[in-house]
Amino acid sequence: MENNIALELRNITKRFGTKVVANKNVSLTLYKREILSLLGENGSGKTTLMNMISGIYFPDEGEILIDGKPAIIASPKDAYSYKIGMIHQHFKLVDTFTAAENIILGNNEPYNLKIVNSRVKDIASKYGFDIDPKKKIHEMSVSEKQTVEIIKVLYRGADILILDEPTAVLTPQEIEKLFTILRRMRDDGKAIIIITHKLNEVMAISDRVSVLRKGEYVGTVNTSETSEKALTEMMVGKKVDLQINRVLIEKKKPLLEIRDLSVKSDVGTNAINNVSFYIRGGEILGVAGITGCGQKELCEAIAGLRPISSGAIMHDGESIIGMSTRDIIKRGISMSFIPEDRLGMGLAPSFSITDNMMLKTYGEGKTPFVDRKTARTRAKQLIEKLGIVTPSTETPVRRLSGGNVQKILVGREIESGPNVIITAYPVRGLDINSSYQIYDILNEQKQKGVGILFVGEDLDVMLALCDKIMVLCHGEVMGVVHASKTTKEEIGLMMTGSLDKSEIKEYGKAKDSNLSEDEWKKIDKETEDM
Amino acid sequence: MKTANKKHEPLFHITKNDAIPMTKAIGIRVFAILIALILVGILSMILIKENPFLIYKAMFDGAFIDVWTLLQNTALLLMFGLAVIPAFQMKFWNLGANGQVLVGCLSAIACMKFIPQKFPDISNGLLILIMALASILASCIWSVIPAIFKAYFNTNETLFTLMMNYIAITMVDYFVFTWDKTGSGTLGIVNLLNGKKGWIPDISNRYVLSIIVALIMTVFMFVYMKYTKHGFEVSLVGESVNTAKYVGINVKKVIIRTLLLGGIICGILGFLYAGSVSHTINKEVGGLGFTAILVAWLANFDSGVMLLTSFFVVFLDTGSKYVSTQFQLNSNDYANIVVGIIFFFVIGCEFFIRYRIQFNKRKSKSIEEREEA
Amino acid sequence: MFTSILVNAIRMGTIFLFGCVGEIFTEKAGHLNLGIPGIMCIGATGGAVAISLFGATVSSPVLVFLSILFAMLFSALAGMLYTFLTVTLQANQNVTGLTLTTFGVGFMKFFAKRIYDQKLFVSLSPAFQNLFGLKDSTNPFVQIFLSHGILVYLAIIIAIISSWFLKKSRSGLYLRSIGESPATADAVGINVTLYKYVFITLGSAIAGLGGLYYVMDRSSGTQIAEAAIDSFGWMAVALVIASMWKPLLAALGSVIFGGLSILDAMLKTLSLSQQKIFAIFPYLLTVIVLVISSVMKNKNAQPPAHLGLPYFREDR
Amino acid sequence: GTKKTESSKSDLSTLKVGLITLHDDSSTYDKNFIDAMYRALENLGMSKDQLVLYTGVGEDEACYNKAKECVNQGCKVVFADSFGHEDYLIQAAGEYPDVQFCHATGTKAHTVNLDNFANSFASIYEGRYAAGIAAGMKINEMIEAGKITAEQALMGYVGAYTYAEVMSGYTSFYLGAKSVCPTVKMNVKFTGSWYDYDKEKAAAESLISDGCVLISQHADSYGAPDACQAAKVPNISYNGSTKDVGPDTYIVSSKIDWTPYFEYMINCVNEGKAIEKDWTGTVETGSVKLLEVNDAVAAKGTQEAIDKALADFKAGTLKVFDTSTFTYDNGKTLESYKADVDSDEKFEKDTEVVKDGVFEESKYRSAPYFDVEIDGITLLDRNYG
Ligand SMILES: Nc1ncnc2c1ncn2[C@@H]1O[C@H](COP(=O)(O)OP(=O)(O)OP(=O)(O)O)[C@@H](O)[C@H]1O
Ligand SMILES: Nc1ncnc2c1ncn2[C@@H]1O[C@H](COP(=O)(O)OP(=O)(O)OP(=O)(O)O)[C@@H](O)[C@H]1O
Ligand SMILES: [Mg+2]
Ligand SMILES: [Mg+2]
Repeated sequence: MENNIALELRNITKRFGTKVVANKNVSLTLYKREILSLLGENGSGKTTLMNMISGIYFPDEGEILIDGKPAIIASPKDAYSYKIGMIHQHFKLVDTFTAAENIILGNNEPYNLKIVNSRVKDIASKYGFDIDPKKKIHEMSVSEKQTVEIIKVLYRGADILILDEPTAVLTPQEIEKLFTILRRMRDDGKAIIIITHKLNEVMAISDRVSVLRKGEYVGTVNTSETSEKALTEMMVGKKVDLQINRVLIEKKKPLLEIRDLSVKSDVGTNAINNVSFYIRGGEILGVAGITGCGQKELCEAIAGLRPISSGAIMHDGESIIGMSTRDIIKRGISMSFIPEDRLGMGLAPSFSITDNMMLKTYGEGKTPFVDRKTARTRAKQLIEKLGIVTPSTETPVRRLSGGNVQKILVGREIESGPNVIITAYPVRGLDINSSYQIYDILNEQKQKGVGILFVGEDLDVMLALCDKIMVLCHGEVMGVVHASKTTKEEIGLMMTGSLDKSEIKEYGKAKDSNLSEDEWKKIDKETEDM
Repeated sequence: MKTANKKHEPLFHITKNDAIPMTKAIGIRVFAILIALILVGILSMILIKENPFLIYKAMFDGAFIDVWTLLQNTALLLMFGLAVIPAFQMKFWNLGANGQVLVGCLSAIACMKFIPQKFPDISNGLLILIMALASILASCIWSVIPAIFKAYFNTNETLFTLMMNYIAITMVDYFVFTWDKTGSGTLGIVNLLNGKKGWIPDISNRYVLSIIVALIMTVFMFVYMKYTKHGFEVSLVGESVNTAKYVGINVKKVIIRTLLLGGIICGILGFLYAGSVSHTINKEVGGLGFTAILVAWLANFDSGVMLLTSFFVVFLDTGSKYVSTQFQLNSNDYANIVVGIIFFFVIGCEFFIRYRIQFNKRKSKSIEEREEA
Repeated sequence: MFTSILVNAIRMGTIFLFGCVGEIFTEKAGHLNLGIPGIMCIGATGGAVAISLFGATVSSPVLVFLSILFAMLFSALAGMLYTFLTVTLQANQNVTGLTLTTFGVGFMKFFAKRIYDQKLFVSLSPAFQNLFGLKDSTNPFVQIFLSHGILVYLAIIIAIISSWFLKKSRSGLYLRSIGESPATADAVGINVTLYKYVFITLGSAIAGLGGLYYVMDRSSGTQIAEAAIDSFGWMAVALVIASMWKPLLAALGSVIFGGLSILDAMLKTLSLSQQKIFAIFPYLLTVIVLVISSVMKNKNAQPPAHLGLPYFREDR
Repeated sequence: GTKKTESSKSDLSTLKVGLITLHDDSSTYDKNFIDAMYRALENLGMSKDQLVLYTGVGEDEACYNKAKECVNQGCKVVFADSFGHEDYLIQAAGEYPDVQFCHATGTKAHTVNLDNFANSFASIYEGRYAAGIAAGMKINEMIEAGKITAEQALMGYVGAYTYAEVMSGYTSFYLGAKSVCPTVKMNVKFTGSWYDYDKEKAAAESLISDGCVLISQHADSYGAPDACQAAKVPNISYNGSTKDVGPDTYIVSSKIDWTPYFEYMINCVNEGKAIEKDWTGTVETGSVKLLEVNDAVAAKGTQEAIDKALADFKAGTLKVFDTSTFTYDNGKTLESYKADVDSDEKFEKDTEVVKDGVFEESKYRSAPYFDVEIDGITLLDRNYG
């Protein structure tokens, strides 16, 4: 049995500064030919632990054994020499290089791209990847980049593979493909650790599950002998209720009405094409679609961050086109977009929680000075309300774990008292408990009469949470369906463009629009002239 | 695995320190300066063959021979630092303060020299006002050009502002050369024999004005950066451009506005050089831009702390120049070496404030034991 | 006349070329080394030390070799100091670089003055100036291509090798990856710190040769303590931008920069004030290249993405 | 150095002297002053500690501040060496009437009316003339040897600025050469800076490539001598021997020795005597010197010819700017010339300086004011363009 163990961690402790203990006495075993899922709430120290295996951090205490022998991993180079490869939450790729150049980086084999290309093709066909080695990274989609990351590790012949939240940025189809590949790799004899917050994925892919809680090791179970509920309890340490209760409230007038909107993407193609829809107060309108179908551009256009090429955006009966982001915020439209790179938009990483609280409100008040006192109080309230794990209100958010960072962002947006919330992937990277907290908050807002646009990834969640779901495909609306009257399968078909409901029924114009038919016509004309 | 046995545990590893007590941080810096001073002492002893304490004493005496000049030079350096602080906070590496001050001074001098020739009856007050405006305008142009390109095209500002310095220097060379009809390549004191037109009246003596202006600016900048909405925006843009855009900040505007602020300070400084400090211009006027960067960085972009760092640097420079003449080294190079060495230590010691070295003792033992077993 | 201008431009340009290629290496490693002007001064001092130590005793080829060695050694040490401060001690690059320049200028003037023996230096300079012994030929081709000293050819050879290295070699690829994304390079097991040490030091050593070249070749051993080597250093930094981080373009650019810096003194038709305006051109040219490449978003003319930023593995 | 009276040695032992220089001793220009000062102190039996020396003082308020610091340290006399220091020294002189301020190459002492401010210079044009004779003789030798024809007798001159000091210098040099070689012509090229090795070298190379067979310069670097050595063209230097740089081309150099003035200045202050407002050193005072003649290059008899010229200057029988020896404007003789001696703002020509057929250089003030463009000299570029 002994030589069946690929990796063993013994009593690993890691501190950051004097206050944060990210891992405390963690012991873990990984067998060959298995997929181990690492589960834990946000900030429970999963990434930190993995980073010690891959040589990014060095443990303060404890030891790592590989093949039963003590190993010293002081740098990623050491990790590679032990045949450990890690795919990080944030991709580590050189943007200006091609895939092939990235793959041979650090490989210390002769610099011959021809050989690389053919070996990459071999690996790709063995595991079923799809990749062009000559393509530059900055021209690639997220999943392509991830493919490069995985091939990079395989190319070096890694025996131990660590993936930190690889699915967070992938579409369901892509996730399925990834899992197939991972299974093949396991069957090939490799040991794999995967971190994911989605319990269904844990159940689907892993052989065993290890759980961390607040930096400490809780235990390991065989996947086949556990359930999502049991895992959740293990993770959180108490019983939790995983139910989304869709509250139904009386319909209100449309708050946000969008008509014939077209928006260009960064590269100049049409990201959103002639889209019309509306959001009522007190409803959650879900937006489903595969990555790159235009959700990002749509959100940015509404928030005033991206110029539109044509169309109308009416808020409470007034056009907000051409308004500055600031004026749009003032009208009560809040946007929180959780990008793939979480800290990229919405927060200032080195700012304290307090300062991040006032990012959108610092301009309030007549004096030229900022009001930090109020912001501090608000920060305290938020920390308490959402159970954010942090040493103090003055801690830079950069120091917090991904999940906690996100709670601050979403929390701040909601706390600002908006009447329209545009939120994209608000639970991306959040643990199950936190995710449900967020859903609860959204429902709460909905009850207050706030209109919510919810761009999501998990169809099960959307079906439970949203009132209606608008499906986008290649920048066009495939239709708007009532969540209670549709199925996952139907939405899936619409997402890929196989089913187009918009042709069956006219959509996008509210019966009780804030604007009269004539006014719409006028707008239509104006936008045509644009 | 074979490699495993060959590897040794690293002796130590380095982690970030979140915050160490103020006193300890100051202690580390003082310690670094002391070591540097000892090194300087040893070096000087070899070169000058004198008791190092005599050298330190000479350094001290030399710096305080004329307190007013010492203070004025501190004030000038301080203002240079204030001019670059907001840009630096925004992570805009403005290496161009030299050039910005130079063009400001150049245009103020131009007004000072030529307006009274055209309009002999102009009142001094009006002339001074025009000079101030001209100087600020020129400096602003000089700082805003790289800012605009940075804002709209993300042009590398470090290199751009560096080049703008040299363009300014060559321009000064050109104008001094064409204005000076004696043909000797220097301008002399402008309007010395012409009723001192355009000279800002002294406050009690010729040094006080610039010192007062520097103090006012310091207070202003301290408050501006720490407590105002503008200051908040500057920091936010420096922190993350995307976030700034997302919260509705017009990033382009902030970049340009902040550099304009720097330009205004440089303009005032250039105006002070022209109207009060030098009354002339040459290529070297206000050549403190690079030193100011060091001073600002040492102060961690805090204008209050910069009062200290700029005084320290001026003190060192004046003192060591005095040492070199006192002991017949006959050159300024000694001062450059001294300042260089002390800076190296101060720069280096920041590491021990920001990071912590963690020794890995215990574990290595356990591994040895294991291998023996 | 044209030949004479071109010859002068090449000779003047060589000092920029050394500094520029040295700085390219540093910048490819992600470090903006504003200490290059100082390092060139320190290199000049190193060369001068070798000459005053061995000038009277060894034969000229050996001396040339020794002074090249010393110049590289001195400037490499200065480069290592910079690397130690900016890489190991994580100090700010701009601040460290500027300090190194202050220090280097002082160091050169102070020590060079003390070891300088004009007669000796001048009498040894021919060993540096005339590799093929064809200096006095009147044939323009020979004048332009074959009349220079060994360091001129060395500069060009270094530029060619560097270009190949950066574009075609494995280590060159690794080096570039560090300048683009050190975290990536680190994660794939490239020893980022080692690479930075090696290439910043190497770059500094190359730049230091510029100082030696100026002292022993361009100025025939007449200039050292009073030489404006630091201002050539700034031109070299400018040339890095103007040549878009490409050593071969730098070789071409160095001739242009060299030409611009002496053309005014050689042309007869310009008035003195027009000559003064001439001095602006190299800087203006650099700004224009900088602006155009950023406005056009020319992917091939951008600074390395991580230029000037610190890298600490545990940062996040 | 010439040993002066030893009488006042004891009195001098407490006197403090200030010296302010533009660069430090790595610049040949400033080194000339610093060395002369040390020599003067030695000659007067004073110690080095009695000197307060500030090097690297720019031509701006730094000069005033340093002058003030000299005073603070007890200096009774302060000397500054650069033209651009003058205004600031005058400011200081106004504020400290008890301290004497002296300045080299300045023009304002006779107009500002301050008892404690004085200018000084030397009749270096005489030295240049003598050096010019050496140049002319070398060219004659070339003509005789058939290397060039009399019509090809073209000299080149690298000047800093079109400034009276430079113009006076190259004209006297030219007149010296012409006095032995009547067909000689000269081209002058300016660099627009007092010190720029590369520009001076390039300028000299360009002159050589235009056919100049001998080069001289008034700029402070080794650029021109070095270019001459490389091209094997004879060279006449200024302010110091360049024999080490151009062993095969250096002929002779003229220079100003400031030691006599420093001794004079210190003695005056010590004895409480007034210092001459405009002191002009001469061959007589030992201020104008010609340095070693390089026999390997110079024409035969050069040393003798120089010695004779210097003796004639001493005796007053030889005048450099004798208007019968040159013409201007294609053949006109200079009968009357008004020079701008008081250097007013508008550069008005105020003083008649031609008397009895001689342009009286350095008579109305120590700094040169000869700025006539005479026939035979071509200025390739000039200030005003
Ligand atoms: N470089 C760092 N400096 C300081 N604190 C850190 C650092 N990295 C992690 N931490 C802290 O260590 C703890 C564990 O963080 P870690 O990123 O390992 O959590 P995680 O389990 O991966 O969480 P998530 O699911 O949100 O990604 C957190 O409290 C975090 O704030
Ligand atoms: N938010 C929306 N955005 C765009 N189209 C919508 C939206 N809601 C409903 N539709 C479309 O409007 C048409 C009318 O829909 P339906 O009557 O089924 O829903 P509803 O609940 O009555 O709509 P409403 O919320 O306007 O009352 C359908 O074609 C539907 O697809
Ligand atoms: Mg994590
Ligand atoms: Mg996570």
